[in-house]
Parts: sequence; structure tokens; C-alpha cells
Amino acid sequence: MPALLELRGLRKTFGRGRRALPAVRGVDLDVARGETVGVVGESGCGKTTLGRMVAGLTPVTDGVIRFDGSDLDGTSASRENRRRIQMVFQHPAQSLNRRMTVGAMLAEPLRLLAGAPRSETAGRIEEMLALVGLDPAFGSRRPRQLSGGQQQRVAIARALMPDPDLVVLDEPTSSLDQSLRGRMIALLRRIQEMRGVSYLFISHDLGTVRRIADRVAVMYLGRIVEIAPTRELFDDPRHPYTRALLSVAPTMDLDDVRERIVLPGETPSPTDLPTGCSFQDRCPLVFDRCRSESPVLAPVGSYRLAECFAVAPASDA
Amino acid sequence: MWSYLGRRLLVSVVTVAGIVVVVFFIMRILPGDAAAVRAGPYASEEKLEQIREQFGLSDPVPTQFVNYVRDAVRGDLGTSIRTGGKVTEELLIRLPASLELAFYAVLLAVLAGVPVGIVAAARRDTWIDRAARVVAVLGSSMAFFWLGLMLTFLFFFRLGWFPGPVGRLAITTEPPETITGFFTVDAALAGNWALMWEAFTYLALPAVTVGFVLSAPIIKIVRSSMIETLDSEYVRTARALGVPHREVLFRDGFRNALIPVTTAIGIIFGYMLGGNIIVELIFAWPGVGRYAYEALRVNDLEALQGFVIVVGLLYIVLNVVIDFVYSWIDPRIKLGQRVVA
Amino acid sequence: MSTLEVEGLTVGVTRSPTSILADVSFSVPAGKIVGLVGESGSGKTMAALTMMGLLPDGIELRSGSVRMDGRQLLDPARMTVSRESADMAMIFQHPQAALNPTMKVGRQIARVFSLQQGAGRSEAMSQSIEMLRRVGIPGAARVAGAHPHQLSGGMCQRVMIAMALACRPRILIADEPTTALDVTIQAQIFDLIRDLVAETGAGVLFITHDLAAVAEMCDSVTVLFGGQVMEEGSRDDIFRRPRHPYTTYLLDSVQKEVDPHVVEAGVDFELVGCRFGHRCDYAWEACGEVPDLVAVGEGHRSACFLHTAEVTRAGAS
Amino acid sequence: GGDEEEPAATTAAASPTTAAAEEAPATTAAEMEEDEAPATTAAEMEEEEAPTTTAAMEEVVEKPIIVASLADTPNLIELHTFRTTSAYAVTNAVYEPLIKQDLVEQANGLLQGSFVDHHGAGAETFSIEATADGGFLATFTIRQGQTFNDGTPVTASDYKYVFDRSIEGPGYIGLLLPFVGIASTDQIRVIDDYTLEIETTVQSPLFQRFLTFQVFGAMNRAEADANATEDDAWAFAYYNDKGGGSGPYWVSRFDPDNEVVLEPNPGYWDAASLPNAGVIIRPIPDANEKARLIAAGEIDVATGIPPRLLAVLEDDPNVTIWASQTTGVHYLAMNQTIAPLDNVHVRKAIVNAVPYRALIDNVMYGFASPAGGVVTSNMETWDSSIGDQFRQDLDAARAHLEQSGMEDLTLLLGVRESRLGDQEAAVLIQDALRQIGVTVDVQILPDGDFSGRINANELPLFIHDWFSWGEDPFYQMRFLTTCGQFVNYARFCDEAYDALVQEGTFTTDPAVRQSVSSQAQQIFFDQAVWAPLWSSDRTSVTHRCVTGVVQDYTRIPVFTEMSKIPGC
Amino acid sequence: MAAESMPGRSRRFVPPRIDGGAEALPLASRKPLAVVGMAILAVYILLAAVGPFFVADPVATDPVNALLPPSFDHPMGTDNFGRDVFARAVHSARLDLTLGIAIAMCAMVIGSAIGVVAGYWGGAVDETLMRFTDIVLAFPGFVLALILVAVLGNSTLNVGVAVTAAFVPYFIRLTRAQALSERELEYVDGAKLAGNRSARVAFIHVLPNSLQPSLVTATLVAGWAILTVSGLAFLGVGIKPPTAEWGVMVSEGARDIDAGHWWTSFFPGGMIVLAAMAFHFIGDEFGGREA
Ligand SMILES: Nc1ncnc2c1ncn2[C@@H]1O[C@H](COP(=O)(O)OP(=O)(O)OP(=O)(O)O)[C@@H](O)[C@H]1O
Ligand SMILES: Nc1ncnc2c1ncn2[C@@H]1O[C@H](COP(=O)(O)OP(=O)(O)OP(=O)(O)O)[C@@H](O)[C@H]1O
Ligand SMILES: [Mg+2]
Ligand SMILES: [Mg+2]
Repeated sequence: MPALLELRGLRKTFGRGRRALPAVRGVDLDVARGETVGVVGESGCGKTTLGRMVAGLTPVTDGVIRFDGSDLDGTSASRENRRRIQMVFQHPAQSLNRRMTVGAMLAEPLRLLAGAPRSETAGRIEEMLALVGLDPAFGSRRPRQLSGGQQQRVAIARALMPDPDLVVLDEPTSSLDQSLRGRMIALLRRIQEMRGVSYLFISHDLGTVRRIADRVAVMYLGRIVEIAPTRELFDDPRHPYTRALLSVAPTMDLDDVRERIVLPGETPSPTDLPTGCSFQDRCPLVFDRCRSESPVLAPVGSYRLAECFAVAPASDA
Repeated sequence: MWSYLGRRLLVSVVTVAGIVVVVFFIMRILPGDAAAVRAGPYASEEKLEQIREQFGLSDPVPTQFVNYVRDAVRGDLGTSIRTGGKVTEELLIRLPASLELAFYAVLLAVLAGVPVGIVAAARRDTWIDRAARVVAVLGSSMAFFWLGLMLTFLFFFRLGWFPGPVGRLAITTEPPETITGFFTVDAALAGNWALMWEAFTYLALPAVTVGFVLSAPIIKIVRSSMIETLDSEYVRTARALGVPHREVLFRDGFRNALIPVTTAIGIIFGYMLGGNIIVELIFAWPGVGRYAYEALRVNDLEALQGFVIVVGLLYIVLNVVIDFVYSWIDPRIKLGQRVVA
Repeated sequence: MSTLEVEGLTVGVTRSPTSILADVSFSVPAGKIVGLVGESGSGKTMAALTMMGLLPDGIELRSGSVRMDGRQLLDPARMTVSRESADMAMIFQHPQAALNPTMKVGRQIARVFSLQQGAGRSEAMSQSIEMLRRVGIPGAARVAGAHPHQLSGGMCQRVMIAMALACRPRILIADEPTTALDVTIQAQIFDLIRDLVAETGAGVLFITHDLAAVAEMCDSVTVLFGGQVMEEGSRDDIFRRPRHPYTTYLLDSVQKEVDPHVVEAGVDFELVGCRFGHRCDYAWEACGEVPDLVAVGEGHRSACFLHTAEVTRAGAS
Repeated sequence: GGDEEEPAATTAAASPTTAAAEEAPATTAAEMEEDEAPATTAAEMEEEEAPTTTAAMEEVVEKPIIVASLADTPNLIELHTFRTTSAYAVTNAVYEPLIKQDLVEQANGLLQGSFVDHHGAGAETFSIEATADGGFLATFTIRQGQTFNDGTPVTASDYKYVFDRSIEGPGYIGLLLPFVGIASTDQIRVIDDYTLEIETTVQSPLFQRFLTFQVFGAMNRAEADANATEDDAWAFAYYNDKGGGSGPYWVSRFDPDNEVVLEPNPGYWDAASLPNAGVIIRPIPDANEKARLIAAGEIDVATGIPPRLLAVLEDDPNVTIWASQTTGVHYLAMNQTIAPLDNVHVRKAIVNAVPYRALIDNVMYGFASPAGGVVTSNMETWDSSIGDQFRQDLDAARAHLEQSGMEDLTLLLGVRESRLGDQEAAVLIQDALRQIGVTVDVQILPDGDFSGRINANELPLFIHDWFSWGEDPFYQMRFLTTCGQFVNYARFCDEAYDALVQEGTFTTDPAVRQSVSSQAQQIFFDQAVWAPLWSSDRTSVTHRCVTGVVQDYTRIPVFTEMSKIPGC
Repeated sequence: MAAESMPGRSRRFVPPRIDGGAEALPLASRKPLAVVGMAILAVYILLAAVGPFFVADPVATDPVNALLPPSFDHPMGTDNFGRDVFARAVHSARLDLTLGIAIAMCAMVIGSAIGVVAGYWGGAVDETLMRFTDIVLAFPGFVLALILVAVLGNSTLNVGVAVTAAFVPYFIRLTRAQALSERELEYVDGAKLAGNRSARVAFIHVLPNSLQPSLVTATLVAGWAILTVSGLAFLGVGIKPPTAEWGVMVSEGARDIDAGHWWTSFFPGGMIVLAAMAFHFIGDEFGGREA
């Protein structure tokens, strides 16, 4: 059975000519039904762009998005599939229309996408509010009257309203206080259990991804450099970038005696990338080949891939 | 940067072209027969026809337009029906008067508005700030014509401190030889200090009238952008590092507040370039504003058209200049990405 | 011995009964990194600004004392901290925003040298380039001639640190110095701060909401909630032996599974009594009073009636 | 046309040639004949004194320079296309016509142009004879020795040139000539260098007056030809800002917004008797400023000062106001083809409601006399027993209104934008009508729009004015109030009345004229054709030391007699 | 639950944000100038609404009592026809306020609708619209209004139309700028995902959120509109004497001033300025933006 979402060679370049900025540079990724795929990477590596392309908010430069077996292009069939892909954004306050009541916002997708009759909306809104842990009375409030966590719950409720199969979660917790993140993640997991939706969970926070994702993809400069089941990735990172990332991520474990790999320098600008591996300048394992050839994702064990000549030499295969 | 400049000029050309088109066609809608104006009341139909012929008024409008544009490109904005003179020349003769008034008015507004705005921002929410804001509101709510009238009443009729509203110099005074067209400057260049002083006394009331009104937006913008910069994190940093108050206020605060202030001054000056019709009328100031008004009263299309085009041009030139000033003030702005206030 | 001691700091909004900080005390010894941790809005930044004498308009210092080596810095007549001889410097959360956009970074640092030592223009400039080198900026001379917008966030933070060091502070206040940066860059900055502490022997007040960062960086920790100190102690005390319900809650919400359907209360806090009261699972009548900080171990103090009134509580429940 | 000078309205009409051109773009030929007529004083003035030349005959060692400020700006001084009153004054000082009016000194020292007697100017002598064809043959002997300001001698062909130019050039002056029977350039003949003949096809009483117009003053033909271009055969463009004729002055500096300087022309035939050393014309838009400068002696003579200010100036010992009554009329017209003004009682109500006295006192500040009918109070045959009945009587007005059966009337009253006085009058009329229960909606219209709408019968009520060239009662009645006349804007038509006018026009018997006129005036009154508002004075203002003020049939200052009392 | 027994429950307190905390304070101490403005405006509106029933007829002349200085009977004196200046000023309030407010509203509605189209759709639509507003803004609004009245003809309605047209570009600019930043906010994407078509996103979601600056600026514009209308009237363009209108009155009164009769122009002009100030106090306090 094909995956629910299949991305093949997905690319996005903003602008053109000398100012062309390749934000996503050829991403292949599958998300199965009911699965949560985490995408991590540092700021500007293209996570959001990837998510927005999947949700249909950013036009694709090149590559294919296949959803439930059919290509998502401009056709009416694909438009129907779009309904089944929803998205939750990073800033809860910004992602809600500040002049609309919660109820009105939740009613929109019902009427516009699902074509639900007016009589049904009230009930379904109440149901949904309950699902995300909000009192029905919240229906008449406006975003300003809600706390950050409550706003994010409303945003989640709205995304779930048209009964989607896939929800793109773009850093849904990073603007929330740490004490609230745990709750939000628990809520998302609960919903997944009940509704069977798949998540594409985008975050730059490894700790959060670890708690929700089944598989994790690590992005660097617009490409996935490693993808693996969560536990394996965290226990045994292969790609040198993943390794460095994991080694320097702070933990509360005081007994942790990891060897810290502090990467030198900074991420190069996507507008002028070196030839060869884009990680070459910061990589502790760099060797000649990395400067001339670009690696591609290659298997580095069962169910996992990495994009590095040093750890997955069999890339020509 | 050059490509930006090129693009900018292109846009300007488009805008000017747009102005020409819009103005030309608006003018064609103006009620009244230009030929009749020219011919006077005794003209027969034949004579009218003759005049229409002579001035090309009987051509189809598109032909008239093409001819007009052709001449305009050569700097010939046509002939004033009212005076029989060349519009370009007449405007150029009057422009220095308007510019001199605009210059001193804006200068006054800046000299008064900037310090007041800075003090208001630095002493936010104190009575000084309140007073500054009331002054600003008063300024932006001021009717030019009333202020001019009242100033004249008080300082000319009642107190006699300043000369009456008769233009740039006393009727009996010979103007200085034209070098810049600014009487104050030309008089100074000629070493005629008495004349320069006289020119200033005649400028005083109109310049104060306009300057007062213009100081309002400057106070407001200086105040608000100063508040914004003073609240900024880099000002906090400067304070945290013990930079003295004055330097924080001016080097960190004002320098960064200058961008919106420049925009404001630019816009204001741009508006003044067109000559303030009301003030020029009240003070009998022989500038382009009054020229336009008189042209409008008698349907002098070419003169009016010329006026609008010249004002538009000046405005656009000014905008390009402001762009350069921006990039000088703010290194973040590579020409082209203006941070709009 | 203690370098900086803050006691009983109370800060509020002018002409309003609200206090943003209520009786906050902590100390920063030389050569140590002290963490100040708490949720968003708990008053961490306010505490720092108070010590720097930089409270914004509309916020007033009501009482307290700030002492450096036993010397009172707080002018009781004007209720401001005079920073003149305080030897404190501060770095901020958004490094790019904290630098003057119209001034070259070299000049900005040089200005501090001129101020501190009355150094001449060119001398200050060469000192500033030297300082840039010291904070690990490659091509320091070139960077000195750059404007802040031409530098990355990590670079700007280094420049900020260089500026702070130019003051030769005995106390460095770092207000969330890395929240705007990527993990790999954060690791670099953390290393830099640690090195500087070792080198200069300055004390650091490290403000953050990230418990993991605290665990990694700090020698001791003060936990703030709603402007009140909840608990303070060494790193081990806080992470291994938390005594205050809030600290426990915080640690749990990051590490443990939580019930998603508990509607979080946002950052609201009580105006009277223990500010954590209404979110506290153990709250009872006594919490209407403000609990004192009591010693619960060697150098470990916590402000909760649970410690002082075990018996009463038992009776009440 | 109007006969009032109002600086705020930029122009007042002046003479047949200047007219209210700026504000009245679309006046038609039919109107122009009468509209805007020059006028000399009525007969009563004549007996006073014999014509003399000037008051300042004796040589004054140093001649003063006269500073003048007129009602507007002389920004175009080409002889056949200029259109402001001050341009009239400039051209009048620059171009010398063949003949001029004799000047009659009045008791107050004012020199009034004579309507009847003329003397040679550019022509040393002239004779006018009737021809067999019913026209005139006029022969002019051009003065020898007079030159243009550049030294070129003036010859007959320079005079012919200006007539030819009027007739064939693109200016509007040529249109006047048919009224005196000149239509073709062949009628102007150069006999020799110093003899010019003009033959007309009709015997118009206006013929001599026409010849006094400066627009028929000699133009320097050689200069004009040299500056003619293919497009512009008559050198119109060249003369836009230049003025050099054979008249007493030439324009030595032309900067219309600042000053126009007239310097004496040394080649002028009468240069020696010119009592001043030149004239500077300065535009001063603000009437108050003008008045102040006159009082201070900074300016010597000014026109275009509104009555309100004249009233203030009367008390100023430094200022002399020269005012003389005229036969012109300002009137409130009621278009009788528009309901409810077709109802004579409504008209009578209005005529009775108008505050005649208040208008003269509060709008004209006494610088006007009661008009008293279409035949005005200063005009021959005016019947005071009828004319005096134009008096405000609100009770009578209400009674008429009641009789008319109309209620809640709302009427539109149109006034011209250029006429401040009319606008002020409208305010008083508005209030007066309010008091009898008629609402008046005053609309100030651009002059062109105004003429358009009265021509199209769209304005029920409007204020207009008239100044007859003929200053003749029947002439006046005929044009303004007989059936079918184009300028009969009130559209009054009464056969009996027309018959009376017809009779009066062709009789020379004063008694018959008087009785016929009275009868017509009675009909005019009974039918309430207009409310005749006032006859305004002709005014100019000088500093007290100025002498030699001339008021001819225009209201434009003539500078040739003007001087200042030495040491004053 | 323990929480139930918590004391001070009712004194729950929202974190004190700068403005949020201050909301507790009455408007008068938070925005004193706005309150002053509202008070003045209230007086004006009262004057305009019921004033005309209490004062003399504005056209009633009384030449005998012309040019009387302010007194108890004539609080603002009389003009040269003996008309009561106060009565005329009160009647004028109705005309000027109505025009000012109507112009501001119309300009705002039209300008914001166009502005949101430009800002939200961007691209060629935006470019065209912006070029057009650039052209319009390249000449001073007053001159534009003057020319438009000349083109349209003199009538009160045309003055309204012309002045509205002169102010529309401000609102286009403002709304466009706001819409440009609004469209980057996540709620716009949220709305798209909720099934809104572009037009609906633009007008139902983006427009209301982009209106804030325009709403505030509209109060400033109301003040400016009054200034513009009366300025035109002063020049004798548009509204003309003897209509009781402030600008007309100043223009009429200007003729008296040299003789020392200052009140005929002083008071109506003062009314104009005060009216504009009332609007500007309000707009200013709520953060209205200049051009
Ligand atoms: N609309 C756009 N136009 C031009 N460039 C864009 C646009 N959106 C994103 N980019 C650029 O594309 C790159 C990837 O951006 P993206 O927002 O996808 O990163 P991200 O991984 O989500 O980062 P973050 O963690 O900061 O959210 C960045 O360099 C960004 O500047
Ligand atoms: N200028 C101000 N006026 C009034 N209240 C303010 C002001 N600045 C901050 N506050 C309030 O003071 C409290 C403490 O703010 P502070 O910035 O110290 O929090 P913080 O702990 O640094 O939070 P964060 O983690 O978000 O930076 C907050 O409730 C905030 O709303
Ligand atoms: Mg992102
Ligand atoms: Mg903070």
C-alpha cells in the first residue's frame, strides 16, 4: 500500500537569477497513514517551506507531491485532496483572525470545505472544542481573550474541522512556554489516536520531536541529510550533522556525559552554496570527495537513510 | 545601485507620463471654451474658428495630445491664454518665489519641530510632552488662510511690526539682480544687506504661517520615531554600557529616528513645492501657486497643465533625492529597499 | 565571596497596585554562573533591568537593595540603581536588535572603550578589533567595519559580548542570550561564556526559560514565578532535589507525560499570597499569605508553606 | 456689461475694447454693441466751462514721475488682443489716435472728456463730410515731425496699417468697425505721406468717438513688418510685451507682475506740454494696501478700489477721491418667461421688497445714485415721479404677494463671480425677500456660465448691469426692454411700450421725447420689469497732491495731464 | 479540590501588559487629549444638531447694526450687513461637519477597498494601482481638489466628491501597506486552508484587520476635509457666499479686517480650527498616521 503522502524530488526556489534562493533542494519523503514524521533542522533550512508546499500554500518549483495515490496539481480531484491536508502554524496569536470569534472561525471550514448545513455546525464545533480540551463557551470568544495555549488549541481545532488525513504542524509548540509544550504534545498524540491522522511535525527542537515523532528527518540547507526511526536516530545518529546537533542540545540530565561536538562556523547562505556537500565547511569528517561531489540519501541501515560519503559510502548503488 | 537608480528613474518617467496624460485629459473636461477666453467677448464665430485653428484647438483631442507631448518633451509647455506668454517661462519666473517661501517655511518648521519633537520624546508623558502634542495638533488643524489673516491683522494692522501682504518686497523697492532667484540670497550676494533684511521681513509672515502648520507633522513624526528608537533595544544597550545620556539621545536615538523624519520633511517639502495657493494669494506672493489659481479662474488650460506637470516633476525629483539621503543615513537601506515610516 | 547581592526587590507599574517583582532576592558570586529561570512574563528581564538601572518608563522600583561587594548601589532617595561604578554589563536576547543599526560594530565597541578608559579614537578602535578577536570572530578587522545588518545573529551576539566585555564587568547579565539562535550556534556561545568566566572571574547572571540550558550552564539556580522567587539552590538541588511544587511542575512538564485535557491557565497569577497558588495541586488556605523562603538544605531555599506547615496542611486536607 | 471696478474680481470692464474679457468668455457679437459703453457726462455738465487744456500749463522745472496702480495686471499689451483694464491704460498711453476728446475742467478740477468736441491728435487737422452714399468722408492731415519712440517718422501709412491690422488680423478689434460703417481695408486710403482718408458707409454718431480709441493709434509699420513671421503676419506675438507707438509714452520696462514703466516719447508731437516725466504702473492686488500706499504718497493714482474702502478713504486728508455720476444701471432682472415671475404681482412684490437705499448705503457706500428705472436718474427724460416709486415697501410687497396667490416661493438668484458688489447686493436682497416670505437661493456663477444661463433663460432672478454708449433713454430702453432684443434678458415684451420707444427714437422734439419717455417709464414701472438697483459712480483715487486727473468715457486713468503740486 | 478553598480567587489578575494593565484606568487619564477632542466634538455636534433652532436666521440682515463687536446679543459680533456671525457660524457647523465626516467615511471606504485589493493581490494589479496613486499624490491634495471642483462644477456635492477623491489615495496607501503585512500573517494561510477563496480572504479576513490605521486616520482626515472644504470656499471655489459656511465667512470677513473688524473672520476661522482640532486630538491619541 502506498504511503499517504509521498514527496519526490520536491524543490522550491524563491526569486530568480542572481538572487535565486533555493529553500528546498530536492526532498524525498513518505508519510504513512497514522504516522508522525518529525522534521528538524536549524532556522532557515526550509522546514516551513516544505510544510507549506505540502499544504498547498506555496507553489512547488519542481517535484511531485502525491497524496493518497494521486498527484496534487491544480485539478479538481487534487483540490478535494487538499481539504484533507491541513496545517497548524507556529504563532498561535497570528494564526487566528483577531476580529473573528472562535466559533466563526471553526464554522468556516465546515461550511466552505465540508459543505455542512448550518444546523449541524454548532454541534460539531462544540464537539471539536471538547476534543481539544476547551469549554464550549470559548466559541464566542475572540483570540485576544485566550491564552497562548488556548489559541493554539483553537488553531488545532480549526485544522481538524474538515476532517483531514494529514496535518502539517509547523512548530506548533515553540512559541509556547515549556510547561505547556508537554500538554500540547500529549493533546496531539491523543487526537492522533482518536482520529488516526498523520502528522508532518516540523520543529527545530529535538526534545519535542523526540516525544511525538515515529520517524525523524533531519534537514540541512534545504535537503534531508538523515532520516530514521526516532529511537534509532537519537540513540545512534549517523550523519555528522545529526551527531553534532544531538551532542550539543542541552538536556536536563545532569549525569549526561556526552562528548560535545561544537561545530565551527555558521551555516552558509543558501544563495551561494559550495559545490559538493553543503556541510563540507563545518564537517569534522570532511574529505576530498565532499568538496567535488554532492552526496545523496543512501541507506545506512534498515529503515534509515543518510546523505554522507563518510557514513553511507554505497551511495552510487 | 545604478540599476536601482535606472529603475527608479524609469518609474519616475512613467509617473510623469501618467501625470501628463491625466492632467491633459482632465483639462479637456474643464467647462468653458478656451478659444472664447482668448478671443474675448466680441469675437465672432469666424474669429473663434480662426483662433481654434491657430492654437490647434480644433484638432481631434489625440492629435492635440501628441502635439502637446511633443512640445512638452522639448520643454515647451505651451502658451498661456491669459497672458500670451510662454508657460514654461512664466512658471520659471515664478518658481523661485515659491521655492524661497517653501524653503524658509520648511526650515522654520524643521528648526522648531525637531527640537520640540525630541524634547517631547525624551520627556514623554510630562507636561512638556503634552504641550508639544497640543501644539502639533493645533498646527495640523490650522487653516492657512485664517492664520495668515490673523497674523497680518496682528502684526501688520495692529502692531505694524511686519510689512503688509504685498509680496516679496515693498512696491517701491527694486528687487536684487537675479542670480538664484531667492531675494534673500541674491541681496546678500550683491552685498545689499538692507535689501536682504527687507526681503526677510516680507518673508516673515507667510513663512511663519506655513512653517507653523508644517511644524506639526514634523513634531509628531520626530516625537513618535524618537520614542520608537528610544524604546529600542539598541538604545537600551547603549544605556546599559554607560553611554552618556546626550550621546544616546542624539547618536543612538535621533540618528536612527532620522529616516521617518526625512520622509516627512521630504513629503512636506514636496507639497510646498507646488506653492501654497492660499498663502500665496493672501500674501500676494508672486509664486506658481497664485499663477495656477489665476489660470484656473479663467480656464487657462495650458498654464494650469504646465503648473501641474512642473509640480509633479519637482515632486518626483525630490523623491529620488530623498532616496539618496536615506541610503546615506541608514546603511541598512541599499537603495531600493526603503524602510517606509 | 559574593560579588552581587540583590535583596527584596519589588518593582511595579506606576500608579497601579500591581507588582511585577515581589520581594525578589538572589546573589551572584564571582566566577559563578547563576541561572534565573521562569516562564515568560515571570519578571526575569525586569529583574535584570532593575539591577542595571534601566527600568522602562512607567515601571518603578519600590523597594529593595542591590549591593556590589557590600556597597549599596541603590539610591534610596530616587529609587534607582546607579550603575556608574557597578561594573555590570548586560547582553540581550535579540543581538541584532540590540546593536545600533547605523553604526559600524567596531565603532560601537570602541565607544565603550573610550567611555571606560578615555581611550583615543584609534586606540579604542584597535582595542575593539582585539576584543572581537577574543570573542572568536574570524576576520575581526573586516567585521569591525561592518554594520550589524551585515552580520548573522550569532556574530551579533559575539559582538554584544565583546561590547559587554569592553566594560570589564565583574558581573555579566545575560538575558536569554541564545534563544534567537540555533542549537549549534548556541553551543558556541555557551562555550564562549564559560571560557570568559574562567578567564575573567566575572560572575554571570544567566537568564533563561530553558531548563535544559540552565542544567548545562549554571552553578546555581533561582526559580521565578509571577515575580516571586519560588526556589533557589545549587544546580543539583534544583534538578535532583526540587522541593517547591512549581519547580516540580516545571521539571515534570518537560520530562513526564501530562494529561492533555487539563486546560492550562496561561501565565495568570494571583495578586495576593503565593502567586503560584491557583495552579498548585497542593494549594490550601495558607497560600493566601506570601510564603517566606525557607532553607530546605545547605544553600537551598524554597518558598512554600509545605515546608513550614506540614502539620497544618495535614489537618486541613 | 458692468461698470464697476472690483480688484478682488481681478477685472472690471472698461471700454468697448477691453471689456470683461477674462470673465466673460462667450459673449456674442450682438451683445457687444451696447454692453460696456463708454460714457461722457450728461448735458448739464457742458455749460459749465469752455474746454481748456491742462491745469499745469506753466513750465515746471522738474517734472514728477507718476506711480499708478490699476485694477489688475497689464500682462499682455498687444494692441489688438490685450484684455485687462491696465493694459488698456498702457496702450492708451502708448498709441496716438488720430483725434482725441476735448477735456472739460469741472469745478473740482476733474478733467472730463467731452462727448461732442474733439481735437486733432495724431492728425493735425481733420474734416468730416457727409457723402452722397449716406456715409462720411473723413480727411486727416497727419502731423509732421512726430515720430515713434525709435525715431521713425509717423506717416499716413502707419495709420492705415493699424486699420488694416484691425480688420484683417486675428485680434477682436476689427469687429467693432462695421458699427461705424467700415468693413474693408479699401475704405482707408493713403493719399500721400501725410494725408489719410476714411470713407464710411453709414453716418454713425459714434464715428468720431471710435477714432479716438487708441486701438486705431499709429503702429510703426516698419517695425511690425520686420517682426512679422509666416505664422504671424501682423506680428502679434512680437507686441505681446512691447509698446512703442507715437503716443506720449513708450514702454521702457515690461515686468507686469512688478512694474511697467512708461517713459515719455521724445518724438511725441506734444511732448513739451507733458506735465510729468513718465509713469510707473505697479500691480497691487490688495486694495487695502493700495489705499495705504496712496495715503502715504507711495502711489499717486489708483483705480479698482471697492466702494467700501472708498468710504473709509473719504476721511483721509491725504487722499482725494474723484467720483462722478453715470447713467449706467445695475438691475435685478426677473425673467418673465419663467414661472412664477410671469406673474406681475410676484414681480411687483419683489420690486417693492428690494432695499434700494440699503444697497446704495451698504453695498455702494454712497458711491452710486438711485437708478430709478431703465431710464436712470442721471439720464435725460427721467421722470422722478415714476422713478422715485422704486422704494422699499414691505407691506406693499406682501400685499402683492398675497394677490399673486403664490406661497412658499423659492427663487434662484444668479450673480457673477467677478462682481463682488452684486454678490453683496444679493445678500441684502435675499434677506429682504425672506421678510416677505420668499426664499432666495443665491448662486454665484462663473461669468461665462452666467451669460450662458441667462441666454438660455435658465436664471429666474439675476443681477446684471448696463452702460449705454449712447447715453440716450430710447437707445437704452430699446436694447434692454423691447421685444426680441437679444440683451433683453428679462424677456419683457409689450407692444405699446415698443411703440413708445420707437416713437421716441425718431423724434428730436424734446417735449415729445419727454412725454413718450414718461409713458414708457410708467409701463416699465407698472409691469415691474426689473428692480433697478443703482447707478454707480465712476471713481479714481489719488494722493492729495496729484493734479490733472482725467475721466473720459472710460474709467481708465489718462496720464497725459497728470502731475503733482511741487513741494506738496 | 484544593483550589476551591483558595482565597482571593476573585482577584485573579491578568498579566500587566503595558496597555493591558492601563486599561483599568479611565480613558480620561490614559488619553486625556482624546477626551478633550471628544468633548469639543460633542459640543459641535450638539451645535450642528439643535443649534440652528435657537439662533437667528443666518440670512437676516440689519444694516443699522452692521459690524458690531461681540456683545451679549451678538456673541461673535455682526458682519457688514448686520448679520449675526454666531448664527451663521452655527448654521455652518451643520454643513461643515457633515461634509467633513462624510468625506472621511467615503474616502476610507473607497480607499480601503482599493488598498486591500492592491496589497493583497500584489503583482501587476498592485503596481498599476500604486502608479496611479503615485500620480495622484504627486500633486498636493488641495490643488487636486481645486482642479476637480473646477472640472466638476461648483456645488456642495461636487466639493464633497472632489475632496473625497483627493483623500482616497491616502487610504489606499495605508490599507495597502497594512494588507501587505497582514497577508504575511499566518491567519491568512489559515483562512485559505479553511477553504476561503482569494476574494473572500481579501475582503472578509484581510480587510477588517487592515482597517485599523485607516479608521484612526479617518478622524484626522475628517479634520483635514473640513480644512480643505473651507479653504476652497475661502478661495471662492465650490461653496460660495452668501451660504453660511466657515470658509466663506472668513473670506467675507477678511474684507473688514483692515478697518479693525476682526471678529467677522476671527470667529468662523476659529470654529474651523477648533473643529479640526477636535478630530485631530482623537485621531492623534489613537495613533493616527500622517500622510
Ligand atoms: N516567501 C519567501 N520568499 C523568499 N524567501 C523565502 C520565503 N520564504 C522562505 N524563504 C527563505 O527560504 C529559506 C527557508 O525558509 P523556511 O521558512 O522554510 O525555513 P525554516 O526551516 O522554516 O526556518 P525557521 O526555523 O526559522 O522557521 C530561508 O532562507 C528563507 O529566508
Ligand atoms: N513597560 C512595561 N509596562 C508594564 N508592564 C510591563 C512592562 N514591561 C513588562 N511588563 C510586565 O512585566 C512582567 C515581567 O516581564 P519580563 O519582561 O520581566 O518577563 P520575562 O520573564 O523576561 O519574560 P520573557 O521570557 O517573555 O522575556 C510581565 O508580566 C510584563 O507583562
Ligand atoms: Mg519555519
Ligand atoms: Mg525577558
